[in-house]
Amino acid sequence: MEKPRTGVYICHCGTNIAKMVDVQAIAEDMKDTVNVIITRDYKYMCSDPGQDQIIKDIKEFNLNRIVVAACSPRIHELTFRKALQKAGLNPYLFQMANIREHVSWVHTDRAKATKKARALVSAAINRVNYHEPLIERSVDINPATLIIGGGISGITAALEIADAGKKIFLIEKSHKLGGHTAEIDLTYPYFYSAQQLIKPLIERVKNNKNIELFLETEVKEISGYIGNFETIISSKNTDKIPCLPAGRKLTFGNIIVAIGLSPMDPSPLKNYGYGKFPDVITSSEFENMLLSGNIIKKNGNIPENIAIIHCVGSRNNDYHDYCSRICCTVALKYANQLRSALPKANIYELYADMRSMSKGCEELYTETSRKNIMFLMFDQRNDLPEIKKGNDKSAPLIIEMNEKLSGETIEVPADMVILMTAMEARKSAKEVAHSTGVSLCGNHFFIEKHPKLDPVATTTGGVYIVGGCQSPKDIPDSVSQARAAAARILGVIVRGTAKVSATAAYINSSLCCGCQMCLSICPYTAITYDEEKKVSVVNEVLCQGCGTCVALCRPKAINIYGCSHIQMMTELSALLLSD
Amino acid sequence: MESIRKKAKELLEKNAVQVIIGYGEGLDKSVSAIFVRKPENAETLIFDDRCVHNLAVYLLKNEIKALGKPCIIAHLAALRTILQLASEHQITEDDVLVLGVTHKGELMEFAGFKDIEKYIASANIDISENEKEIINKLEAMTREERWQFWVEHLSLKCIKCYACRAACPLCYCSRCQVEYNQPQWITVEATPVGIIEWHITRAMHIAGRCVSCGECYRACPMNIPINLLNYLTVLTIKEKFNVSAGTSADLDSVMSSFKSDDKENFIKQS
Amino acid sequence: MNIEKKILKYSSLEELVLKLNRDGKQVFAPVKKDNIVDFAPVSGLYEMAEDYIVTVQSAKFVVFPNVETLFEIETSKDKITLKDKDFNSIPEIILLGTRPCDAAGFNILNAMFGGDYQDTIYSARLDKTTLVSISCNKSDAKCFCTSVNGNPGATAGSDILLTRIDNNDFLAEIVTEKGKAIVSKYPELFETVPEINKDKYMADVPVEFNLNGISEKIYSRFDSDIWLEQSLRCIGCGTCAFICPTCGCFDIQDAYDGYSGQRKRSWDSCGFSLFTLHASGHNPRNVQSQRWRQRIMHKFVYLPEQQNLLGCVGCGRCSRSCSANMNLKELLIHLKNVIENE
Amino acid sequence: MPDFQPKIVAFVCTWCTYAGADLAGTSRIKYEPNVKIIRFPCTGRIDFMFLLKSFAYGADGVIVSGCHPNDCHYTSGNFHARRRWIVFRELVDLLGMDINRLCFSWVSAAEGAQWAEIVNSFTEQVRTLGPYKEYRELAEKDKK
Repeated sequence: MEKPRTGVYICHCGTNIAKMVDVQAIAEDMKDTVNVIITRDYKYMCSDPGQDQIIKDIKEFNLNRIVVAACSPRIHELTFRKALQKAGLNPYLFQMANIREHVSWVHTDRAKATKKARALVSAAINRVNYHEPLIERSVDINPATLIIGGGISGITAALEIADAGKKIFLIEKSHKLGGHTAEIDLTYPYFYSAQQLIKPLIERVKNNKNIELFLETEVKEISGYIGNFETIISSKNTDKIPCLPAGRKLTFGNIIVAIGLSPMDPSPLKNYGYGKFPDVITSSEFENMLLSGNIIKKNGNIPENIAIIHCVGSRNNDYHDYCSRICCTVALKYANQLRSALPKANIYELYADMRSMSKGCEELYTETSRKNIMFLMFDQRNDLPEIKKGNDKSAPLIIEMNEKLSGETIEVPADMVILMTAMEARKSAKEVAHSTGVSLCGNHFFIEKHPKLDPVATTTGGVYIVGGCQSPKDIPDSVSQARAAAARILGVIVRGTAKVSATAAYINSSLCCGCQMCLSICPYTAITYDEEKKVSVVNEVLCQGCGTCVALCRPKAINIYGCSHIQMMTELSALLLSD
Repeated sequence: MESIRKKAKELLEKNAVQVIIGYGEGLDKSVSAIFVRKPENAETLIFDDRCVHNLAVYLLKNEIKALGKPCIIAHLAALRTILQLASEHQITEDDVLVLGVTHKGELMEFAGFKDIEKYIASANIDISENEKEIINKLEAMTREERWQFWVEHLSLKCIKCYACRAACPLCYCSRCQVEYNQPQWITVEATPVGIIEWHITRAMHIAGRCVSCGECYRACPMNIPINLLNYLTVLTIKEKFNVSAGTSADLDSVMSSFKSDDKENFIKQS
Repeated sequence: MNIEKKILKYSSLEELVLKLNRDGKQVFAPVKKDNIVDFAPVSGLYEMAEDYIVTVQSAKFVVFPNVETLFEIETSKDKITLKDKDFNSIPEIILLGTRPCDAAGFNILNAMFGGDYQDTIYSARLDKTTLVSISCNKSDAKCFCTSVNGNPGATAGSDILLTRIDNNDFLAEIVTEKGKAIVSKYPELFETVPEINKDKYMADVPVEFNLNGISEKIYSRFDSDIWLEQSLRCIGCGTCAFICPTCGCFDIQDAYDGYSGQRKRSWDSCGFSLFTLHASGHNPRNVQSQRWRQRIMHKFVYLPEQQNLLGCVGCGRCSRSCSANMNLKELLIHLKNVIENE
Repeated sequence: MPDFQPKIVAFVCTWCTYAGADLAGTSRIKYEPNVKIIRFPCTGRIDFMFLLKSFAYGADGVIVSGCHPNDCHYTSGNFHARRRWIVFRELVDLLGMDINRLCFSWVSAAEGAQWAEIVNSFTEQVRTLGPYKEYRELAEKDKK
């Protein structure tokens, strides 16, 4: 192997890194490290000029190793690898040091932060000496796609891909398609009928020969990897799917998770008395009323004083920290629908902050506020309204609240209260996450690969997340994600192959003692035993590069590209010995 | 003893096996492993209290394999070694004829490995009370005392002759990790920390596989109780995972298997 | 050769140990610890083991330590700095209680390290080492010095040879200049005596075989089955070579952590399968019988041919420590018998 | 030793704890600067030798962290790692190594705050223990 000639680039990230880490000093210090040819610091390494500088230097100084100290490699490793590739260098002759997420953003002492950053950079420089050119492996793509969830997101993605002529397996847990969209009346902000939106889509799904639909079906275990997944599905109700008595094996190349979300049960919020007062209802229950065309109280009478309470369980530290995003605008929609249906009724919107932000929604807010609706503001963090039993017949419920704008304690009379409940992750999210190998965030929504740059992909190749299972969102956002994921998948299908990580285990057969423990430890059955040569063999396509066999192997016959023994030991020793 | 000789003679005469791996008299009341290839030499086989060595170490030696099919005189620890080696795909039932021998010298014939498993299931395979006591004593020391104990016994004494490795029937790797030099994980030579790293490595590599035959300790010219490290892993693995090595030819290796509810009390989580 | 003889009273030997320590010498003597007797630094004679045949390890460590740093390196960008061995760091050592066989072993090592190539570190260590041996009044069945040209009272290799005589006193034979230097430095401790015949204080080590003149015959059995037959039970550990007073084979290892490092020499053993493994994967001594043959040939054929020295001093350490009971005396007798009966 | 800044190295898997540490960063949670991370694909990849070598190279403490049980990106790497740690920890404890200098944890990609908490509490713990002199001194002798 030719002698390493390393270029080291320290990123300021504007002031994100530079304000806490002395980037110039590190760039200067690293000049003295063995094999380092050039070091530079620069405002934004990931910008075009930043990347161009690397490319230029590679050519000018004949560099064959690059170290970039910047943000997390989970964000820009790929960016820089591509830059290396552009310069004609193998993209794996590269190592990143994370001095933003792991240093400048989390530390407060500039000297200590700089010292830590220096050690991380030094470790990367030493380690990269042992990097080897790796060839990314490509796998063939099975053109079929599995979609889990038959709501608006799943349906949209299914149609998008099926219309392009590719096979879809659409799995729906319930007995019907349409999800939440099929359960609502009108949509905001333009009051289109949801039914008129969803029904034709459902018809198209049913009639599309490329879509195989499985109702009342759940996915348990999925095995395989991008391009080559498989699962066995079975249904509780075999009548619906005659082909499925004992389970059926499906094979597919990509997965879209579109399991949506659920409205929260507001019973635990005792101050709202849900379950105690019959006319305190949830937004979903009210939506059903709208759909049936009958806005009536439990006693059959028409309500006269209607209060809509926002943020029930959302933005509440005891329940869900996050904003459920759609409820404010849905509440405005309700006010409008109520005003049309009951022109004389008193309508109250009890809100914490009005967050009606999608296209056309602020306009809806403005318009609604002209329709004789009473907007009352409460303090969501410290002082929630409380519903009590009233004495008046026309106001059997009294909502006690401290109105924030006026500063007064008031009592709002009501005979119907609609709770805008939080949207939360499905109970089944954990199970689906496990079977698809995708991580969940703390509140059990699925984690996207990158929050800004790759919001529908996941860290597991071939698995995409769309719609409400990623975070609460409305129909247009769900549809956008669905179509985005579909486009991603179609792109992969058209290519026919996908690149998979070059990180794979390999076996030095002269060291292998044939104990075959690696066979049993491999979660992908990627290792087999060659009876003739008496050694284990790795199937590099099946291997996902976890490295568990590598650490197990006693004679160190197994090593792994991209995370080899010598690379990790060098990184470790430099990390500890350099400071 | 007579039954062993008779059986050995018969096996050699029938050519059912080509070599008997057994015990014989050495000089000065010592015992040596002997390799009997002629029926008339079966008379040299002995078995008594002195015959403690685990002869299974010879099963994987190429020069012994070259002699033909062996019959091995195996005491309890050797029987367990044989099953463990089988579970690690190093030997098969066809490779070796096993003649078990109880501590009283009674001969046991087995129909196959399954039969050996039955015998082992009925035998006491616990670590001896004596050794358990030493481990308990060590555990009762303060941490600093334990460290001192091992620095004295390992760092200051071990000469890295690797007799422990050579004597261990489960150290069969053709190339040991200590001889791997990209990177050089452990110093080949006897350096103070290198010695400790070596013995931890060996104990980790033997973990879940050690049948506590004690051969490593017997082989150590410096009398270092290295077997204690291995015995601790035996006890830990029995206690935490309820597995004992060398009890089945189909045993899942402890360190390459798991249970999703394996118990521990030290991993932090919220 | 006229060897000067003195009497060293037990109390004088006690004092000698104290004085040597006080004068900055390191005194190593057999010490019993954890059931084994091995050389260790002693500050007083009371620490020395009373009852031992030989130590587990030989005394070669003073001139040929298990691990020897040959030189150190430090690296910085574009620069490698070498630091030679600091000979001043080598301590002056008095080895007390070596046996005549141990002392004889030094002559063989000297031939290896001081032959065609003079090993400077070895020589520096040897220069600073004085052997105050004690002849054997006891032996065991593993001993066979008399069969390999030695005897329990041989002076060869020692600087001073002590023999325990009556009243716990020692007869001191002052063999070399280094020995004389000790006597002249501490003259008050050494008393002159009339002629004493030390033979009656010697252990009885019968001559059981004699290999003189048969090295050619051994060599002619190079392809014999005897090596396989003898070594079947050998498990290929390195113990025999590590504890042998005359085994001088070593390995060279470089230790480097990215910043600094050392080149080290450490004991190796021809019994290890990797000893002769080539980088190509080829191993000229691929099986244990070939390695066993090498061990015997080296000591009993090659060294006699090259250096006119028998490579074994008959201390019996290898036989005592071998877990596979490879008894060298037994195997040499067997070898001789096979050769002579053919 | 109030000014003692322990050297701590953390071996973490890229999918959970590394991402969790990234999240701590994006959330701007402040924590002690003593812990330096080395990224592995999976806790299953983490050879026990890395832990030992850390001490030889002068670490005062070692953190090993990965995905919670059942959340392993590779389905079972963390379960195998757990077995390895159980045995390793018992073993080095018998040897008299200081297991209070070893911290094992499960930290998910969503647990940025928990990561900061682990770093802070373990740094404090090791700071109280002081430098791991006895091991380092022995390691220094290796170089002689």
